[in-house]
Amino acid sequence: MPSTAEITARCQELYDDLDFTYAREWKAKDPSRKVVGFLPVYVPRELIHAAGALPLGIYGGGESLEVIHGDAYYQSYICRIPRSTIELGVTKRLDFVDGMLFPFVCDVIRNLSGLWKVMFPDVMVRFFDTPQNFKAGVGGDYYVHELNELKEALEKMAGRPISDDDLRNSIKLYNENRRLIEEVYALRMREPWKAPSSEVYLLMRAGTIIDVEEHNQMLRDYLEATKAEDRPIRDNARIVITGSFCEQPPLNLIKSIEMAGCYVVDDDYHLVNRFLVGEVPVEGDPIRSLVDAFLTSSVETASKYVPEEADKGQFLVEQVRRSGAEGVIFAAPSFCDPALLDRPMLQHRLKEADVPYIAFKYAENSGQMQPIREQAGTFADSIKLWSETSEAAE
Amino acid sequence: MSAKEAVKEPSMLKQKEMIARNYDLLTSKQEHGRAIASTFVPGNLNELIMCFDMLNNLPEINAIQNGLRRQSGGMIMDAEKQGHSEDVCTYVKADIGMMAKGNIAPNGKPMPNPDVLLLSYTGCFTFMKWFELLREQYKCPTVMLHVPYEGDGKPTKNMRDYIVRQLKEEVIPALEKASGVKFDIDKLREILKRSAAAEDNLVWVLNSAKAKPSPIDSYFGGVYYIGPIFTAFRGTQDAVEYYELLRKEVQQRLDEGRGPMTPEGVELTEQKYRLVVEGPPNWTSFRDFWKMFYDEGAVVVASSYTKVGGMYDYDGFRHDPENPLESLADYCLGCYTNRNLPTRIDILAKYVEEFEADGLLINSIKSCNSFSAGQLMMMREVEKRTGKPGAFIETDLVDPRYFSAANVKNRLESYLQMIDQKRRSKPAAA
Amino acid sequence: MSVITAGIDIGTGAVKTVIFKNDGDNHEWLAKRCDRIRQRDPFQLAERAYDELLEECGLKRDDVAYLATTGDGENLSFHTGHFYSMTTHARGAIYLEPEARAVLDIGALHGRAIRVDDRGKVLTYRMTSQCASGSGQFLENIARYLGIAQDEIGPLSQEADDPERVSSICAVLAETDVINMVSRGITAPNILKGIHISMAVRLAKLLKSIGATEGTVLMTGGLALDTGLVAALNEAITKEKVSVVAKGHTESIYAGAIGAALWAAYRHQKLAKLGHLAMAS
Amino acid sequence: MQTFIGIDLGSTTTKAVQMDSDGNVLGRGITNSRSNYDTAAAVAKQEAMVASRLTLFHRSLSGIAGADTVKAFLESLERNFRLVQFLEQLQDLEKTCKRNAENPRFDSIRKPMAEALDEVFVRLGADAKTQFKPGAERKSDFFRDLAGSRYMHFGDEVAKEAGLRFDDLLHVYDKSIIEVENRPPAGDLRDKFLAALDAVKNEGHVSLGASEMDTLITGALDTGLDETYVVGTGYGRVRLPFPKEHIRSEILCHGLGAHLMYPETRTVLDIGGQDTKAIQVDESGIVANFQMNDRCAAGTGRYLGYVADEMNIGLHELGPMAMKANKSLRINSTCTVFAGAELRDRLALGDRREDILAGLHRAIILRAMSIISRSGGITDQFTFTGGVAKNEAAVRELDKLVKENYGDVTININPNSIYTGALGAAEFARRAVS
Ligand SMILES: Nc1ncnc2c1ncn2[C@@H]1O[C@H](COP(=O)(O)OP(=O)(O)O)[C@@H](O)[C@H]1O
Ligand SMILES: Nc1ncnc2c1ncn2[C@@H]1O[C@H](COP(=O)(O)OP(=O)(O)O)[C@@H](O)[C@H]1O
Ligand code: SF4
Ligand code: SF4
Ligand code: SF4
Repeated sequence: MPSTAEITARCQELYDDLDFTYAREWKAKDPSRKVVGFLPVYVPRELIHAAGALPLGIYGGGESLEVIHGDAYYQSYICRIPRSTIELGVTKRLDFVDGMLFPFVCDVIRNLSGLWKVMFPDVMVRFFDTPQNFKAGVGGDYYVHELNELKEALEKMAGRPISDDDLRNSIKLYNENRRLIEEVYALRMREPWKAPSSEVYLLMRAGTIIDVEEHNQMLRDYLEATKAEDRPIRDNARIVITGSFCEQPPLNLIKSIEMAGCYVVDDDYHLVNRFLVGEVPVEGDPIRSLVDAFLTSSVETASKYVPEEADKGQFLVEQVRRSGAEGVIFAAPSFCDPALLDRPMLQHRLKEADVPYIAFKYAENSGQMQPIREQAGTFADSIKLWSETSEAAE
Repeated sequence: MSAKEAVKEPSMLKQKEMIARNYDLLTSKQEHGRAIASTFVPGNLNELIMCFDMLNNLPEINAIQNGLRRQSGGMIMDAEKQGHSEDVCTYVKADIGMMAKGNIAPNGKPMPNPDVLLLSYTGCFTFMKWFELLREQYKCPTVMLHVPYEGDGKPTKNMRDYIVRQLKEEVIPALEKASGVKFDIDKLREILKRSAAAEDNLVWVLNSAKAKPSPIDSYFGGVYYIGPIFTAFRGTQDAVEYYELLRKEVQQRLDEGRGPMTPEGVELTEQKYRLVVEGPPNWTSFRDFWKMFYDEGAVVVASSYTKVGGMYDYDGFRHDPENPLESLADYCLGCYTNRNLPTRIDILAKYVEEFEADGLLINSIKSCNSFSAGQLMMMREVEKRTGKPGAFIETDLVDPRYFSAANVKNRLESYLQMIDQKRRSKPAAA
Repeated sequence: MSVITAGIDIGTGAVKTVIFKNDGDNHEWLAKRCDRIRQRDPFQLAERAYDELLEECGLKRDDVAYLATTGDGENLSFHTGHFYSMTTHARGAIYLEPEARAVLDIGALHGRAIRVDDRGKVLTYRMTSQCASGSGQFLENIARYLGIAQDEIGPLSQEADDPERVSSICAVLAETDVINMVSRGITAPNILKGIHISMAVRLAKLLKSIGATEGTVLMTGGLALDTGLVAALNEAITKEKVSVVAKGHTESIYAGAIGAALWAAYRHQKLAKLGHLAMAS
Repeated sequence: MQTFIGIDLGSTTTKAVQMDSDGNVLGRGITNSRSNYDTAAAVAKQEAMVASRLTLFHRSLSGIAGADTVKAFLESLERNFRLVQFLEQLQDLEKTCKRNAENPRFDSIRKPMAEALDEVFVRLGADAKTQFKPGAERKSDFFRDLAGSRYMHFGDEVAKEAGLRFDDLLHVYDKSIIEVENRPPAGDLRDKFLAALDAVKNEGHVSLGASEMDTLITGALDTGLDETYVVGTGYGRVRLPFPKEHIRSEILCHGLGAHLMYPETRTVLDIGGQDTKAIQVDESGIVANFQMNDRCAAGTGRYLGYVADEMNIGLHELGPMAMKANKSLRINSTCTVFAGAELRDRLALGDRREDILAGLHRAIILRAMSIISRSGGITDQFTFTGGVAKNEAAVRELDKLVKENYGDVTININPNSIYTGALGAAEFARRAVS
C-alpha cells in the first residue's frame, strides 16, 4: 500500500506537468479516445466521461509557467488564469485536446471561449452556461436543453452516441468520487494534522487530471495511508478558505498559510469535485437527474445567483459551523470580480455569525509569501492568544 | 468644465429637458406615488416598466452623471473604505458610494429607494453582484432575468424560450406586485411601436457618419444620441420626437457638408482621421478626452459603445409589436456585450470597412471585464481583416485615478502620426 | 517572581532589539537598540545586538525566559517563539500609548493599519498592496533627490503653502512626476507636503477601512518620526470626519520589538501554567 | 554648414545627435536628465556639438597627418577638453557647497565644516588631474557621477580626520549638485577648446606645427555649425521649449532611428529608464504598431537601478556579475521598488547574489517579451535599443528567449543604441527642411 508521501509525490508530478503527459498517454492508448479540457468552476464531467472522453481540468499555468505570449492577449488588470491558459494553448501544450469547455464563471472565461474559437478553429469549443433561475420549469427546462446540446456536441466529437446507461454508469462513478472526497475532507476536519492542506490540495487536483476510477482508488489509498501514519499535532488555528474557486493560489501560498499557524479545515479550491452535494440519483432520466442536482443541491459560489437575500452567504456560515472552524480566510485572485464583489456580502454574514475573518489577494504566480505569512500568522496569533477554545487544545 | 458652453441645438435642449424631467419625477415620488424600478442599460426593459406605469432609474446612468460632474472619485473611495476591492468595476463602487452620500440625484434632491430591482442580467457578470449588493441595502424585491450569453454567436430558440418564460413567470408578476398595475399586452404593443420608430431614426443618424465629412461624431457625440433610447425614454413619445429632431439637424449638416460640433463650439469639418472606437469612454475627463481627438482632426465614425443598450444596425433588429415578449427577448440577447468575440470582431471589421475608417481604436476600460477581456486579440483580428492599423489605450469609466491624460495623449498622437506617415509613404495606394 | 524577556524585530530597514523585566502586569524596559541593516546580514546583526545588549544589562542568554522574534525573524535560530508583526505592533503600541485604539505601522516598504482593543488584541487590519506606491522608501528617494536630510523632511513639509499632489500611482513614475514638478518651479516644501498628502490620504483610507473611528492612532515604524506625515495624516483624518488623533512616539520604532517582548512574557506565563515550561527555555 | 539636431529627453538620460545635410552623424552627446529640462537639453546638445567639433578636427586633420597621430591627438584633445570642463564645474560646485554650508543647521560646526570643505576640494582638484591622465579609466562621463563618487571618497576621509559626521558633508553635496547641474552650461566652447589645445601642446605627445594648428583651428573650430532645425522627442518632450511641429513622439523616432542603423529592422525593442517599448516598423522605418508599458514601471531600466543601489555597485557592474551565475532563479515580482526587497529576501534564504541577479535580469526580459508579443511579435531583423541594451546579462537573456520563441532571427545591438531616439529625431529634422 502506498504511503501518503508516495501518493503526494504522484499528485505533485501530475500537478507540475504542464505538458499533460498523463492525458496524452491516456489518449494514445486507444485511437477512439478523446480529451475534453474544461475551466473552472463547474462542468458535468459525467457527460464527458459517458462519451468515452477524459475530462481534463485546466487551471491556468500555475507558478512555474513563464508567460510570454499570454500578456499579448490580456491587459494588466485582468486576472492571470486566462493569460496562462492562452500560453498553454499558444505553446501547443494543449494540442492533443479535442474539445474545450468554458463554463460560466465570469466574463473573462466567457470571453475566453470566443478567443479560443478564433485561435483554435479545429477544436470543439463551447461556452457552457448554467441557469441562474432555479425553478424546474424555467431554469430547469433551459438547462435540460443546454445539456442535450452539449451531449450532441460531445457525441459528434466522439463519433458515438451517449446512451442513458452510459451516463448512469458515469454518474455512479462520480457519486463514488464525491463520497470519497467528502471522506477526505471529513478526515481533515477531524484531524487536520493528519492531512496537511497542501496534500489534500494536490490530491484533489489529481482528480481533475486523471480518470475517475483511478482517482477513486487513489482516494481510498490515501484514506488508508493516513490511518497508518502518525503525525505531530501543532498548535494551529482552524480556518476555512474561500474565494479561490477559479484561478488557483500557488502551492507555496497554501503551504505558507499552514506554516503560519493555520489548519485549513475546508476550502473551495477545486469546486468541480464538490459542486454537486451528495448523490445524484441513478434511476430515471439521467440528464434530468444532473439538472435537478444542480438546481437543488449544489454549492453556493459567487457565480451562482442566490434568489433570496436571506440565504446569501449561509452556505459559508454553515461550512464554518460544520467544520468547527475558528475563522475564515478570504483568499481571492487579484482582479477576480466574482470573488471580490461577493466578498463584502459574505463578510457581513460572518460578522452576524460572529466569525472572525481576514482577506487577501494572490495571483497564481505570486512569489512573495511574506505578506501572506504575516497576515495568516497574525490571524492565527490572535485566535491562539485570545480565543478560549485554543487554550484547551494546548 | 469651465470652458464656454457651445451653442445648443434644439435636440440637445430637448434631451436636457427630458433628463431633468425624469430626475424630477424620480425624486418627487412622495407626491405622485409611482413605483420605481432600477435596472441596467444593457437589457433595459423600459417598455415593460412603462406598462406598469413605473419609473425607471438606471444606476449606470447615475454613475455616468457623477463621473461627468467629477463626483465619482470620492464615491469610489468611499465604497473602497467600506471594504470593496480596488479591483472591481467602478460603476458599482460609484453607485454604492453615492448611496453612502445620501443618494442625491443630479437635481440635488434625494433619490427615493427603488420598489423593485429588475436584475436584467445581460452581457455582464457584474450586474448580478451589483444588485445582490443593492438588495442587501434596500431589502427590496429583486427579480432576476437571466439572459444567456450568445456563446456560439447566435440566439437559439432555447434561449428565447427561457427568457420569455422568465418574463411571464418571474418578471411580470414581480412588476405587477411592485406597482399594483395589471399587465396589459396591448399597452406593451403600443409602446413597442414607438420604440421601433425611434430606433429607425437612430440608425439613420448613426449611418450618416458614412459621409465625408461625417456630420456626427459617433462616439463623443454618439453617447448623447443614444441617451434617450438606452435609458428611461425608449418607447416614449418624447423619444420619438427627439430622434426626429435629431435626424433633421443631422440631415441639414449633411446637406451643407458640415462636420459635428465640438464642445468649444467649433465645427470639426476638416476631418483628417476617421476612426472606429471600441469600448466605453472615460467620463471623468470626458471633455479632455474628446479634445485630444478633435484637436488632431480625428472624428469617430462608428463605435461599439453606442450598441451596448441595443444593437439596431448590425442585424437590423427592431422591437416588434407583433411579438412583444419575444422581441424583448431578442433585444436583450442582441446587446453588444452579450455577443461572442468572433461576432464582435465581425461587427468592428464591418464598421471599419463600411465607414471607410483609418483604423480601430480600442479604449480599454479597467473596470469592465465584459468589454475588455479579449480586446487585444480583437484588435489584431480586425487589423488582419481590414489591413488597417489598430491602437489600444487604457482608461477607466468613472475612476479618475485611472485616467492618465499624458499617457492617452501620447498613444493617440503616436497612433495618428503613424496613420499619417503611412499615408504619406503610399500616396498612390491610398 | 520576575522574568526577563526579549524581543527582536527584524525589519527591512533596521533590526530593533529590546529587553524587559516583567512582574505580572509590571513591565520594566531595561534596554533597547536599533541597528540599520545597510546591506548587512540581519541575522548576524541581530545576534550581535542581542548579545551586546544582554551584556549591557549584565545578563546572560540563560537569564532570558523567552526570546520572541517578530518581523522577518521566523527563522532566527535561537529564538523561543515568533509572533507576527501586526500582533506585536498592536501590543507595543498599547504599551507606548495606552489610549491607542489603532496602529499605523509604516516602514520602508510596507504600511499596515491595525485596530486594537485595550489589551493589545488585533481586531482588524489592512495592509497596503504589493505595489510600492507611497512607501517610505519612495519618500527617502525623493528626499535624496531633492537634497534633503531625513530629519528635515517633516519640518520642511510643514512650511508648504501650496502643496502639489502627485498623480501617478506608481512609486517609480511618481519620481518623474516630482522631477516634473521641480522643473515647473514647485518648491521642495510643496512637493514634500504633496507626497505626504498623497500618503496620508491613502493611510486615512486604510484607517477608515479598518473601522478606526475614535480614540488615538499611534504611528509606529520608521515613518512615525516624520512630523510632516503625522501632520498631513491628521489633516486627512479631519477631512474624513473621523474623530481620531494620530500621534507619533519617540520610541515608535521599537513598537514591534516591545510587543514581542511583552507577548513573550504573556506566553511564558501561560506555558508555565500549563506545565509546558520546558518548551520555553 | 547646416546641421540638424535631434534631442531625446529621456527619464534617465538626455541624448542629442547632430547630423549634416547628407544624413551623416557628426556628433552624439549624452547627459543625465535633471529637473531643468532646458538645461538637460542644452547640455546634451552642447555635448553633441563637442563631439561634432572632434569629428571636424578629425576630418581636417586626416588630410595632413598620419592615422596614429590623428588618433593620439584626438584622444589628448578630448581628454584635456574634458578636464577643462570638469575643473570649471568643480569650481562651481565648490562655491555652491560653501554657500550651502552656511545653513543655520550647521551653525555649531561652522568652522570645521568650512575647513573640511576646503580640504575636500583641494583633494578633488588634485585628483582630477590623475583622473584625466592619459590612459586613466573613468567610471562615467557625467559630472554628477564622477564628482559624486570622488566626493564621497574624500568626504569620508576628511570627515573622519576632522571628527565630523559624514552625513553632514554628504547633505551639503546633495543640495549643491542639484543647483550646479541645473545651471545652464557656462563658458564658450571655443575658449575651452583653445585651452585644451594648449594642454595638448604642453603634454607634448603630439607634435604639430604652427601652420597645421592654424589649419585646424580655421578648419575645425571656426567652421560654423548652424542649428538649422531641431526636433525634440522623449518622454519630456512636451516640456521642451519647442513649437509643436518640432516635437515628434518617441515611438516614431525610435522606429526611424532603428531603421537608419539597421535598414532591415522590422521589430524594435527599447528598454529605457522608465519605459519599455516594442515597435514594429516597415521597410521604410514607418511605425506599423507599438506597445509600451504604462502606469507601472515594473521591469524597466530603473528596476536595475534600484538593484544596483541596493547592492551598492555601479549599473555597469550588474551585467557582468549576473553573467557569473550558475543558474537563474525565478523572480516573480517585477515591481521596481520591491526589487531590492526581493533581492534581500533571497539573500537571506541563502541564494547566491549572481543567481538572483540572473533571475532579475530574466524577469525584466520576460516582461519585455510580453510587450513585444503584444505589439505583434518579432519579425526578422530585431533591434534592441535603449540604455539596458548596454547590459550584457539582459542581452543574453533576450537572445535566449528570442531564439526560443521566434526562431533564428538576427538581433542587432549597436554600441550607440542609446542614441536611437535622438537619431530618429535628427533625421526628422533633416527631412523637415529638405
Ligand atoms: N527620522 C526619520 N524621519 C523620517 N523617516 C524616518 C526617520 N528615521 C527612519 N525613517 C524611515 O523609516 C524607515 C524604516 O522604518 P522601519 O519601521 O524600521 O522599517 P522596517 O521595519 O521595514 O525596517 C526608513 O525607510 C526611513 O524612511
Ligand atoms: N553603462 C550601463 N550599463 C548597464 N546599464 C545601463 C548603463 N547605462 C544605462 N543603463 C540602463 O539604462 C537605463 C536608462 O536607459 P535610457 O535609455 O537612458 O532611458 P531613458 O531614455 O528613459 O532616459 C538605466 O536605468 C539603466 O538600467
Ligand atoms: S479568476 Fe475570477 S475573474 Fe479570473 S477568470 Fe476566474 S472567476 Fe473570472
Ligand atoms: S463590468 Fe462593464 S458592463 Fe458591467 S457594470 Fe461594470 S462597466 Fe458595466
Ligand atoms: S506601479 Fe510602480 S510601485 Fe506599483 S508595482 Fe508597478 S513599479 Fe511597483
